[in-house]
Order: sequence, then structure tokens, then C-alpha cells
Amino acid sequence: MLNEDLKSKLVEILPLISFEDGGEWLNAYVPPEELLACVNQLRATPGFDFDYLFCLTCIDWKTHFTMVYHFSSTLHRHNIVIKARIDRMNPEIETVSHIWRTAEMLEREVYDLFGVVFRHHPDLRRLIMPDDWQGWPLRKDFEDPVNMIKL
Amino acid sequence: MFLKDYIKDVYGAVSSLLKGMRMTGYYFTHHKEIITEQYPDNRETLKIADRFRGEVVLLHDENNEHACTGCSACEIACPNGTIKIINKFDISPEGKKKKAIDTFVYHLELCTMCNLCIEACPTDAIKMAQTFEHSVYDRSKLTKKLNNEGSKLREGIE
Amino acid sequence: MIEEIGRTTEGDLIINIGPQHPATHGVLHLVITLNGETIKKVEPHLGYIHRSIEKMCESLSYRQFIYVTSRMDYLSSHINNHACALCVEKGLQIEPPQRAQYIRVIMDELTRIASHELWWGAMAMDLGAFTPFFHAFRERETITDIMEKTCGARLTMNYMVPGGVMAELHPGFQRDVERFIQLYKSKFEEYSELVTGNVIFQNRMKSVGVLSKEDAISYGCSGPVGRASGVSCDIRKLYPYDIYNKVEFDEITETEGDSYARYVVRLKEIQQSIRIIEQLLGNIPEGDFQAKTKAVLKLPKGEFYQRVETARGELGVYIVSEGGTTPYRIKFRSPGFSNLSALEHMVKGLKIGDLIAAMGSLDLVIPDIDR
Amino acid sequence: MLSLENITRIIHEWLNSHFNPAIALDTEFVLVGVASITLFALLGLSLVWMERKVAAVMQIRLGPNRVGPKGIFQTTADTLKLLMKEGLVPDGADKFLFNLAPFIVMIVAMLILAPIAFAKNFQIWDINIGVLYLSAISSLSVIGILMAGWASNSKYSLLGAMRSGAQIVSYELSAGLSVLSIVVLTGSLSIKDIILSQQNGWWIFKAHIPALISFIIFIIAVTAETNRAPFDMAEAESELTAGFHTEYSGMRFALFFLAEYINIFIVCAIGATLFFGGWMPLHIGSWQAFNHIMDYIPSSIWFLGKTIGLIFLIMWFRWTFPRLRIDQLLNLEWKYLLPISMFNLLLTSLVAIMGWYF
Repeated sequence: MLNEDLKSKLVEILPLISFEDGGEWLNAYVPPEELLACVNQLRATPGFDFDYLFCLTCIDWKTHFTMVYHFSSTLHRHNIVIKARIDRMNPEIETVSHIWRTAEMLEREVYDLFGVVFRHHPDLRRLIMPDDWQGWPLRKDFEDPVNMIKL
Repeated sequence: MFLKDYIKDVYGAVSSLLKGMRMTGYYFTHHKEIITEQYPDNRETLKIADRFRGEVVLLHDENNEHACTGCSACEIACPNGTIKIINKFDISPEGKKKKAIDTFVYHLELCTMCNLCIEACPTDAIKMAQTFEHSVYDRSKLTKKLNNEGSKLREGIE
Repeated sequence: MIEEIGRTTEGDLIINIGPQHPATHGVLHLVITLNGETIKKVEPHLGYIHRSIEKMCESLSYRQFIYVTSRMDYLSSHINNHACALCVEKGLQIEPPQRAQYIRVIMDELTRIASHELWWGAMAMDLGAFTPFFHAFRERETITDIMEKTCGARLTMNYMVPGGVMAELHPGFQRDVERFIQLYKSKFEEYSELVTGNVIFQNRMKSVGVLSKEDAISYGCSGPVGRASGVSCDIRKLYPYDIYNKVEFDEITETEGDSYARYVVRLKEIQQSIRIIEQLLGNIPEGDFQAKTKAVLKLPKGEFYQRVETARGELGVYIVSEGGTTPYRIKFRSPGFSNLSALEHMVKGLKIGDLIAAMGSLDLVIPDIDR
Repeated sequence: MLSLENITRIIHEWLNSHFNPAIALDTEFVLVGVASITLFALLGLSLVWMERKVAAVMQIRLGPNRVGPKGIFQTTADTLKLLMKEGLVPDGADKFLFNLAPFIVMIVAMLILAPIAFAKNFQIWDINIGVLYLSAISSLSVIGILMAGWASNSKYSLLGAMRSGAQIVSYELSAGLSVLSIVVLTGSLSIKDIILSQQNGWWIFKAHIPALISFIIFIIAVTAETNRAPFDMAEAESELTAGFHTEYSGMRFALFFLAEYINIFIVCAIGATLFFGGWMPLHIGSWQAFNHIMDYIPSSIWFLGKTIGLIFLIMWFRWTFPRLRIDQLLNLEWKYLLPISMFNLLLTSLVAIMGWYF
């Protein structure tokens, strides 16, 4: 499905969605509380069938976080990027790990490096950093005075 | 029928194993297939590819002159802070101040041989040498001064 | 580890496979819960080789950050560099010259062959056969020699730059590659006689670590792992980059989804790679090997995503640019990370030996997972 | 002619003519003990070197080549290094059992040496139930391995030891049955009688098909019994790092390591004795001249040659095949080897009764 078709169909189903121009794929913003409903639609609606989550990450914009989900459909070969702005002080969002199993590890990674809490995640623990680590390393304001290598 | 399958199974299994043994047996009897290189003994005959990135060197010619103008392009291009260029100002006979390098510091221990400094150099003053035996007992020996003592900029290079 | 012990029932045996273990090929740490020899639970613990490449790249310029990505999946470093170069080119909206594209694709495929060769040997070694490992290195060695002659390094080449490749091909390149292809073809029979046909090997691999098509998609498996389960996920076919749309090759898919299928896919992929190289080698067009680019690259504000097919699967490079000389945020979607997440699902209820076979067939490179 | 037989006789006569018989016997005990320990050390070192060379050439490498000519002193150097290493005992290990285990394995390997005939009339102990003694003692080595695995207080070791236990107990059966088929043909349990019965031809030729089948089963079973690849489940370095001897270091590890090679030597010696006539030279029917030439080769060379041939075969297996999984290993024994060897025993009995052998 082409980006325009996707766009028009998406607006019908999800009125709260907004779009961003640019990029080769359709960039759609959803409110974080609507994310689960939105991705459920993307996964289940015939014609969309976004069954392949190939990238899940977070961007620290200093004022807020943006969760970025890259979906693809192995059936129709179309892609979409779903973004959700979340609060930086209290980052929380619903997990999608029950829909796409790969998200379980990816969300743990994002939790580990950004501190985004995924509600209803089955096993939200630190994945890469040690269990007793303090701080969220990939945030822009992260400073580690001990382990920093300065040239 | 069961017995036939059973025997067929056994036969197939044994023959596949014998095939593997034939292969290793071939190598056991053909010693010329051995590809080991006896490294420290074959230093003289060792061929290193002429583009092999071993370490950064500053080229000097027979008059102890190099082509480095001290423009710091390599220093900027380096992702690891491997290169530090310390400049000085020479006073030319006409009384003009001229920029020249004082020390070309090269930290071999930080270098990842990515070749970006060589690419960045506008005067082709530095290049990658093919040496690869860099191990030393003291880490400080890996910090090198690349310009020779008393060397100066070649004429005509700006 | 104390919490884990609390969560298991009595009679379970908890074993650490790794971080120092011969079968994990690096520092992967799996905490497995056993009942006798039967696996009940596998839990990967990562981070032993996490260098935070994503954070490092935020302070490196667009020319500089490419070399770091060689250190992610060090067995397909050319392809990683290719992905980054392509992503930067996408942002700059430049296209490398034809010659550069040809060279890039040939180098990619050579890297893929080298990676699969190494995997083949390591896979056999995981199953206890040592000899194939050395035989695999013999062929791989010729490829690394070719790389050394042209790129100057054997493993972390840093040969791709935005806008093309760093240097002209070595004069003897074509002859060397032809010689390698000849050597490989003469030795290919050995692979099947020594390993593939072996009855012990087949029994160890067949119907071990089965991953269904739905699960493979859900777990985000890509590359040979996905294709062995019947998912058509070859980025070279689906979203061709450079000149992949001009070459003829088959996308290898199997339907069984077991370790043996993954094995077969990789071996067949080597032959497809050779097919690609043979098509391109004689036809490299004359011209520049690098497009003219500015000394300091600045990407426009925006987001750029590039997918490529590495030897292990789909690598995604996601650059978020604020318009400066360095990326604002960079994310590498690494194939090994998603493939590893499917491991527990694959081996539940099997024996320890099967875990090793399944893990070997996933072709994990730990720096690729940790980044 | 200077042969091992003569040497022993001379020593025996000299001792008996100079001392009273009790002291002479005691001295002989000591001499035999010293000789067998020396043999152990030499065998262990040379077999490890051989293994490494065989492996290297099959893997298109050179192998050890720095210490001594062709690297023959490499293993000596390694052993010296192991001797100087600290022998660590892990925390929480059962110290007594942990220290005892390598010696048990070693002692068992030494005990099996007794009835083996190294040359003509050169045997430590010509016991009339030699074969029975062999199979009884060889199944003891599993105790040492289980002890090592249990006492180490390590999960890897425990798993390895348990695997080894299951494996050795099962493969004991088919090894025993295949040995039995030769006993059926010979009608004697004595090693000496078995060798003498092969004067006019080795059993593997004389008893054609049944002997060949039992030889193949024997080789597979003893490979499994000595924990060698493709049946090295107990050590399985890609699964259990080093299996039952994960926690061992220094000389204790070296004892395990040497015992493995001694065990290989012994089982191959048994195989050579039962199927290839031990020290008996190769005789072909009525070729008198050929037989005469063969007789000139000393009997000890014959024995060693055959044994090393079999050892090479086992090494060849190791460097060619991948490892089996534990359940496949037991399947192979109970579903394939055991039925075949039982059937083969019947066939052998039939051949023996009907006199269908040469």
C-alpha cells in the first residue's frame, strides 16, 4: 500500500493520529495513551497487517522523549513509523511485547538506556547495564564522572 | 519391511561416516596441503600487502624534509584523538613568521588504523606503514613523535 | 542471580553458560534452568561487550562514525559500513558513481562469504568436530588476503565512505577473486562430505530449535534465521540498494525452520554470493570510485533510515539529524539482537546439546548484539 | 636373540640364583611396578604427542614443532608445566574425594595392564580368566569419574559425571558381548590361549563376518567407554566446558589427561589381542617364505604396531566426527549396537559350533 493510501485509511480508523512530513515512510504521531489501541489496529486490521516490528527505539529531545516504532508488513511489504511523545520526567508507555515478541527485549533495552517504563511488560529489568547501575546512559544529560574517558 | 529400513539406515549412516573419514584421511596422507605459516621464522619471506595499515608515519626524504604544513586536518579527521599537532612559528630570513610543526604526536595505542587522517591530509605528508609488530613492554613507548629531529618543511609546499 | 534462584522450583539446576564459555563465541551470558538435562528456561544477560556505540556516534562526525560500526558485527564489517554510508548518502541526497556501487556490492558479498565460512567452521566446532574449522579458515584466509590488499585491513576495513569507497581497487583484485572462486568451487564437495552429509551432524541439527514462520516474524528474526523459517526477508531483494536490483540471484528460503534449515540456507547463500560476484566482477565500469563530497558533511534536519542485509540479517541504521555535523541520535537495529530473543522459544524442552546447536545455527556475534 | 622374553628370564634367573626366592619375588614386584609406571609415563607423553600431530595434519596444520625435533618434547614440557602449577581445590568441594578421584582413575588404568601380553611370553599376570578380569576392572573407572564430578561441587562437573556414568554403563554391555564372541570362538578366557589360538591366522580373518561385526561394535563401544569423541559427552567442551574435570588443575588434571590416553592404549591393546592376534605375526596359510620373514619381526613390535594402528583409528574418529547428543548416544547403544551384538553372538556361536571358520 502506498503512503497516501495508508494515510487516508489510518485517519478513518484512528482519528487522533497526526502525521509528519518527510521521510521515505509514513510518519505518524499518536498520543501515548492511544498507542496500544493504535498498534492493535495496525496489527489486526486486514489490509494493514503490520506483523513485523523491525525497530523500536527512543529519542531524547531534552524536553520530551519520542518513542519510535518501525513496522513493516511481510504480507503487503509496506512500512510505517509510529511515534509517541512521552513525558521526560515521568516516562511511561504501554508495552507492545504481547503483540510482537521481539519487543520484549527491545523494550528492556530502551528501559535500560533511557529509563522509559513499559507498563505491563512481563519482565522489565536492566538488560545491558549491571542490575545496580544508577542512571540512564543514553539520555542526553547523562554524565558518568567515574568511567568517562577523556582524551 | 522394517528390517529393510533398519539395514538401509545403518548402511547410510556408516557410508556417510566413512566419507568423512576418507576426507580427513586424504589430508592426513597429503602433507603438502598444510597451510601453516611459521611466522617468526619466515620474517624475511613474509609478504605484507602494500596497502596494509600498520601505523601512521610522516614521510621524510633524504634531506630530512617532510611535507607536513601543520594544518591539523588529520587531527580533526581522527575519530579517537590519536594525533596531536603542536605548531611553532619559524622566523624566515626575510623576517616573516611562518607556521611549522614542532611535534607531530601520534598515539599508536589509540589508533584504529581507519585511514581517515591519510585521506584528510592535503599534502600527502603522512602515510600508513606496513609494520605490524608493535608490542612493547612500556605503554609510553607507543606515544610517538613522528617528525625527525631537525626536519623541516619541503620547499614549495603550502 | 539470587532472584532467579528464588523464582525456580525445587530440583531445578541453574547453570551459567558464559560469559566465558567455549560455545558462546564471545561473552554472551545465558542463565539456563535445567531439569536434569532438559532446558526449562533460557535467559540472556547482555552487556559484557557493550561499548555504547550509539552514544559514541553522537559525538563523531558523519565521516568518522562509520569506522566504529565495523566493530559492531565484526564479521560483516563491510556491510555495516555500507549501511552507514548509504544512510548518510540518503541524507545528503548524493549517489555514488557506478563503479563505487559495483565495488561495494562485490565487497559486501565477499564479506558475506567470509562470514558464512567462519560460521560454518564454528558451527561444526560447536557440535564437537574440530577439523572443519581449520578447513573453513583456509578459504576465508584468501578472502581476508583480498581485503587486505585492497582495503588495507583484514577485519575492520573501513573502506566505505559517504559517496563511494575509500580507494581504488588493487590491480590484482579481479585475478585474486577469480582464484578464490576457483578454490572455493574445488573445495565445496568437502563441505558436504565432512559435515553436511554426516549422519551424526544431521541428527544433531534436524528438528532442533524449530521456529515457525509466525514466530520468526513475531520475534523479528531476519536473515538466514528468518529465511529458514520461510519468511521472505532478504533486504537485497525487497528493498534493493546500490546495484542489487541489477544482479540476478535467488532468495534462499526453507520451510522447516530448524537448525538444519538455517545451515542449508547459509551454505546456499554462499553460492548465491559467488553468483553475484561472478556477474559483477568482469563488468565493473570505469570511472570514479568516489563522488565529490564536501570536506565537512552536514545532514539536513530529519530522520533517515537505511536497511541492508548483513550476513546475519537485517541491519537498520536510523539517523536522527538536527542539521549539524554530528548525528543527534543514531540507532542500529542489529540482526543478532532480535535473533537472540527467539532462542528461548526455540530450545525450551530440549537438551543442553540442542541449545548449543540452536545457538550455533543462529550465528550470533556478541558485539553485534551488545553494540 | 635379545627379546623381552629373554630379558625377563635372565633377570628372573639372576635374582633367584643370588637371593632367596621371597626376596627375589619382592624385587620382581618392585621392578614390575617401576616398569609399568615408566611405561605409563612414556605412553601418556607419546600418545598425547601423537594425537596432536595426527590432529594437526588432518587440520592442515603443522602441530607442535618447536620443542625438540618435530616437537616430540612438547608434551614433556607441558607435563613439567602442569607439575609446577598450583592444584586448586574449589570452595565447598569434598577435599578427600576430590583428591582421590584422579588416583582412582589412574589405578584402574594400571590394573588393567596386568593380563595384557606385550610380547611372546611377556605378560605381567597370566590369569586364566583374563578377559573377565579386563571387563570387570575396566568398568571401575566410572567410579573415579563420578567421584570427580560429585566432589568438585560444580554443576558442569556433576552433569559430565552423570553423563559419563550413563554412557559407560550402557556401552559396557556391547563391549562385553563383542568380546564374548571371540571367547566363544576360542573357548578360553585366558589371554594367552586367545593369542595362541590365532597362530594360523587372526580371528578377524579366520572368523570373517561375525568377527568383523563384533570388531566394529567393539571399536565403537570402547571409544564410548574411554569418553573419546564422538562420544565425549563427559567432557563435551562446547557444552560443559570440560565436564567432570572442569575444576581440576595442575597435576591432578594431568593424571586425568594421562589416564585417558592410557585407557585408549589399553582398550586398543585388548582389541589387538582379541581380533588381531596380539603379538602373533601375520601368517598367511601356506606361504612359508612370507611367514618366515614375518617371524623375524620381534613380537613386541607386532603388538605395538597393531595397537598403535587401532589408536590411530580412534584418533581418526575424533578428528572427523561431530559429537552425539546424550539421548542419541544411548539410542545408538540400546537400539542399534545391543541388538546387533546379541544377534552377532548367536551367529558366532553358530559359526563356532558348525566349524565354519578357517
